[in-house]
Amino acid sequence: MKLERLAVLQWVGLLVGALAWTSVHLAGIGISQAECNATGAARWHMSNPAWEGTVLGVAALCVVIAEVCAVTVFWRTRGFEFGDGPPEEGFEGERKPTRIHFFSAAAVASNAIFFMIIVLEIVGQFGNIACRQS
Amino acid sequence: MTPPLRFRRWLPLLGLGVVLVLTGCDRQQDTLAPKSHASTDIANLFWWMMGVSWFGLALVVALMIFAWRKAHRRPGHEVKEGEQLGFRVVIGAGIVFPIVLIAALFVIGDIFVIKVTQAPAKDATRMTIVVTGHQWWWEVRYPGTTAVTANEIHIPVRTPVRLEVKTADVIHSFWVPELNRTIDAMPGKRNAIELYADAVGRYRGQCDEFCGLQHAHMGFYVYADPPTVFRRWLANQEKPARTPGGGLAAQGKQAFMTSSCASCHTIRGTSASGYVGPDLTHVATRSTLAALTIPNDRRDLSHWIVDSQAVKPGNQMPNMHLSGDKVKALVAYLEGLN
Amino acid sequence: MAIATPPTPTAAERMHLLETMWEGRPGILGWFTTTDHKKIGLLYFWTTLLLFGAGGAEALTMRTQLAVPNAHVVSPSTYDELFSLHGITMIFFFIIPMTTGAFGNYLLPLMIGARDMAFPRMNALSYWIFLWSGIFLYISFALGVAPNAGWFDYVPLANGHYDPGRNIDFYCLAIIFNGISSTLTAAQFIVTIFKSRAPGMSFNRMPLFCFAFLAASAGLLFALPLLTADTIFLFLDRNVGTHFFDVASGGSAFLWQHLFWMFGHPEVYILIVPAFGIATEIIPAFTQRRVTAFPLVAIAELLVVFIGFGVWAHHMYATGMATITAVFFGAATAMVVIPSTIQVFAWCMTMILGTARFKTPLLFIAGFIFMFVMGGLTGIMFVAIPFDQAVTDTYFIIAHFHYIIFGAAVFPIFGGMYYWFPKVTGKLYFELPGQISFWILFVGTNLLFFPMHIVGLLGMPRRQYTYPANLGWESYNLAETIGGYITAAGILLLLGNLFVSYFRGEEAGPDPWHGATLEWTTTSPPPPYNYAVIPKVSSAYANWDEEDRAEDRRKLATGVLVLQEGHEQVAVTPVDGTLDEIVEMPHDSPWPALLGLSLFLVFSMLVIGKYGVAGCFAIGCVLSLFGWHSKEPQE
Amino acid sequence: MTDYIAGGRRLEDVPKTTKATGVPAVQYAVARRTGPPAAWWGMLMLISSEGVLFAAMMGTFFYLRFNDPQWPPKGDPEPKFIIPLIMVAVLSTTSPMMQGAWRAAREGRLMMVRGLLFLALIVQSGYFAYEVTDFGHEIQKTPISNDAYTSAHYVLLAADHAHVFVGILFNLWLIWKFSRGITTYRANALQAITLYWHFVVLLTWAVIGTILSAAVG
Repeated sequence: MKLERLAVLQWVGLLVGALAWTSVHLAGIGISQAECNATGAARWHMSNPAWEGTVLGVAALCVVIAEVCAVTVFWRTRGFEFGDGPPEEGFEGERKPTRIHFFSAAAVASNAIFFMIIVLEIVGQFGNIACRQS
Repeated sequence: MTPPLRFRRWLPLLGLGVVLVLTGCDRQQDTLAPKSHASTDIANLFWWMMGVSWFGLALVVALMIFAWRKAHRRPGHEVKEGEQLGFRVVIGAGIVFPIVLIAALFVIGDIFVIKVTQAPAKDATRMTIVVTGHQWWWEVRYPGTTAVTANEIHIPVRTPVRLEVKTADVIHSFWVPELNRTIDAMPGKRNAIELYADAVGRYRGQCDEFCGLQHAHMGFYVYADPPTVFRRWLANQEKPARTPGGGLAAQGKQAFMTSSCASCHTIRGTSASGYVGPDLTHVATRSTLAALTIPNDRRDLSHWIVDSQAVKPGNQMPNMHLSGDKVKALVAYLEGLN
Repeated sequence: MAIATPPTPTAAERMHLLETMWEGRPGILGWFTTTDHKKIGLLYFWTTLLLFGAGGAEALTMRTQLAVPNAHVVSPSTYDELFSLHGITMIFFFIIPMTTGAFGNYLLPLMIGARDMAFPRMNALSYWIFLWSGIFLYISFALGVAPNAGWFDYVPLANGHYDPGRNIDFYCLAIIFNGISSTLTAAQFIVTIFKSRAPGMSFNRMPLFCFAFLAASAGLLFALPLLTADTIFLFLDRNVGTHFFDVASGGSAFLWQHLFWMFGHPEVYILIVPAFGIATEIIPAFTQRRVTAFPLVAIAELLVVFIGFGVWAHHMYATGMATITAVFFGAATAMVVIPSTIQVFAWCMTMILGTARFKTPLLFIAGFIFMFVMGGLTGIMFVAIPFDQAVTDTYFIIAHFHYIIFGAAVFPIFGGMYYWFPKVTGKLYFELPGQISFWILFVGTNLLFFPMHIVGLLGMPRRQYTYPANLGWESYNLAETIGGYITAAGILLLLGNLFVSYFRGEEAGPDPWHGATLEWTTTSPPPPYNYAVIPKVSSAYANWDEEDRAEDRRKLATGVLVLQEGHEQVAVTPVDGTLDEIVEMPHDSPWPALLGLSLFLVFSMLVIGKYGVAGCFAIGCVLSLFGWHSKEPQE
Repeated sequence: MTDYIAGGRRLEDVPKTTKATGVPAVQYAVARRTGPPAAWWGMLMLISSEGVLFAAMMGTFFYLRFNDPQWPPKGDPEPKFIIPLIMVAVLSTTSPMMQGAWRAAREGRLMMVRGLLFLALIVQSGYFAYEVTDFGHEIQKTPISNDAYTSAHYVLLAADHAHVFVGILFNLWLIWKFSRGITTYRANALQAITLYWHFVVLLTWAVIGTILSAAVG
């Protein structure tokens, strides 16, 4: 795969998962607030589980995609230093994909965490009684 | 969750001070001396979490001690040596292991235990009590009856009670550690928890959210009575105040109704119907005054009437400059209100 | 790079040119007009140290009051002011300015091989604003109207009806005022890290210290506006008659708490992440080994702040929100732990794989790891919402976050003071007193904070000015107070040691620890221009790359990248650190100090309600901004 | 001894940007640099911080709406539709003007820069003048202290207008600077302030959208 494409995939892996979690976190909180709030419920009549299930599912999917990108890039750039290593051969002049390798490794870890958060959010959503005061 | 008795025996050894928590003498607000199923679950949850936590701490300390010993055994190393081992440990012990443990904790705590501690369903209990936080005392009402009291809540033992909490001014927080978790009294909202006591007795509670100058003096008692005793108590609380036969107490009533007392306090069955201070209809049945600040006896009561600001600085009751015999009369009257 | 002995006469010539180009105005006045990040860092250091003293004195007074039941050391109202000021001071006026302001300012440009921050004059401005905001806050204390509703200032307690004095107005304005300074610093750091790194220092070759400060700055940049909005609302509610938090008119008391904790929780991570950065510098230096699992540690430092933005409502579990709302925060709270576990094990493994020399700085880091794990484990307990609801607002919470904020944030600051003392002063500190000061502090803090767990579980609520004798709290509180005084003694010994070392310590030389990063390649203290040659960087541990350092010396001889023709610095591309342009840096300027002063006047007029006068001073601010920008760097 | 710098760039290819004064030098320097200058990044940081501030205020608007059965509450007028939208549309035209000014500066067409900046300043000042007077009228009819709705409404508007005002000050300063020739320093400032104006226009759309949302649903 070309270096440019790897670079793009690396950013996808690093950013998309984070973005997906951020959006679903805020959206999910907003939905539960809207539904479990007298006024909100009266205005929107939306079924909390349906909405929460959808947004959380979509977000989980995005995180998985990001993770796949990250793993691919990590695998394609294996054998390179992360950059904390000693100066590389021919470092002057042409550049080696150490940065891509570094960020893809980071992305593999971070997406795993984001995925776990979303899983727990799904469990918490459907393991509890909707709109019961905690 | 099952109460792990083994833990109670050997976990304290890991935490020096924690021993004292268990062998307590006069601990009236001990979260870990549960007297209801809700607080029992919370306490057990804590014991398990603490046990695992000590192991985590021990592991990290062991690693550091090992590093220190190793450096002494064979100093010097090749800079990138053991990088793979480092990565493996970080991924295993730093990512996989904690994720599993904490996910399990999340499921236990926020799926199962929370079912017990969250608000009871509207129709789950036969009885409801409404508690209103004031700066700095608690107003207690029994919906469906005329009973109103302050700072001393009576409930029937081994009977789930729905307790609804609201506030008349700032945010307060209702908390009886031995019976259940904390619940805030939020403006414009009515929160609820279940109040349940395994055993007959007196349980101490306190305002848990900073609510101003006298946040420190906003305690209350929950009395779990046998059902018959409770019913008798409630029936008595419903009655209007008894009118004194005469003598000093009658003068006291006179003084109460004519002075500014009546504009702040309610005494059912009289013209006094203020809402600033506690309802005094049956004040003599309470064991304490000023939200557990002082005992309810003649000396403290008269001291309170004469100079409440010295007892509880900043409280809402002004010092009204009454003559000595007027105070005597008031005390005699109030002591008769049982 | 042995600056002390220039390789050739021409090199000496060049260094002399740089000297004349970069050294600011001498004397006292020089401190008011300086734009040198090192001088500004020192200004920050001394100011925050002073405020640390104030916050500590407040804490000791409270501990004295609580030593025995029903004590009358201070009045209830004074006590409320004390715990409010203690929180505000330690968070906004000690830890943030000490880490970002002092450590960040002094070290960050050195570590990335820059000659100064990206916006030197703005850097000076953030210091002056910070100084004046501190004065502003303590004026309120002198006038007896210090904030008295806690640093969290929950409404309605903080609104005009229940708190009619000027106290909370001082709170709002001091927070906003101080927030301007922190926001400028944060933007400053991010841009400096993006643009001013030495050529070749691509992101994956950047020291972990810089990742930490990048994370903290990003956190500040995005968290502070939430608090600013919140305090603006509160100020308007109190002074203009709006109803943001007034339930009767459609406002909400939850709104304050949500906005406050949306800021407040990232804040906690903003406080400790720089400490992580300091730890990731000290550990390599004293184990002579690169931090293991480099990319994981780097991303962990960023992730902890990022996920930290999603956990705010776990401070509000007792307010009775819907369970299905609470679990969102429970889930995030559960997983925000993982970045920290990654780092803890990376630190420990680095110590094991390297050769750990437990000198004072590393001792403090070991203590930090212990305290951090301690506080972290109690933090994990709050994943279980029912348990959190049971101990919230008790001393258990105080124990938890003091283990984090004192143990995990302040211990590394102390360790860093020892570690960089030779670099800043050129002298070595005394080792034995240093180690003694650590052990005193370690014992003291644990004696101070561990019993708080127990009294918390015994049902002692926070923020009460006294407590009754019959609840079994006395012995623990007494122990805590004793621990408090021991801690104070330890801090005094630490400062005394450094003070004496400054005069009596032996010469340190440029690199006493064989440290990992660039700052150890230049003299101690560094020259005004930091580096005679813009250093070459091909790894995150530049000082250990002998070839590169040798090449720097050759460059100095041949004059490549010395940039002695002007007041110049390089600028690179943000991600890969390719040399992009050579920019002129601005010279000393009196305007930042003046602007800070006029802002102070604006805020002091606002707090007494003289909005017209405040407007006039605001015009003054605009004028000083015009004056500021009338002189361009190249002129 | 190599004169290559990391990334394979020769040292003599690297422009000394902020040293450059006068049209040809600035043109050369700016053309030679690959990324935006620090000034642009700094502005990006500050506006993203401001963005969060406004997100908080709009979030407040909707959060309060959750708690209010009727929105806007009784006694408060529905927000006006047509004129605000027209005004925002007008303000939006200054965004391309600023962009054009920055392009002209890059190409060294100094008169063009001054002209566009001046034009933009006129439009912006017009917008600001109208909005401020309108704000004054509204707040006299329905005071800010009516209820939570009016509070959120007016604070949001005021904050937006304040940002327009700051932008106007920026442009005044730019015009003053560019009237005395061009330097890279000024070009950088122009680039950053152009970004600021794009942000303000977006912001104004978002604010008006939030305020008009009270009229629907």
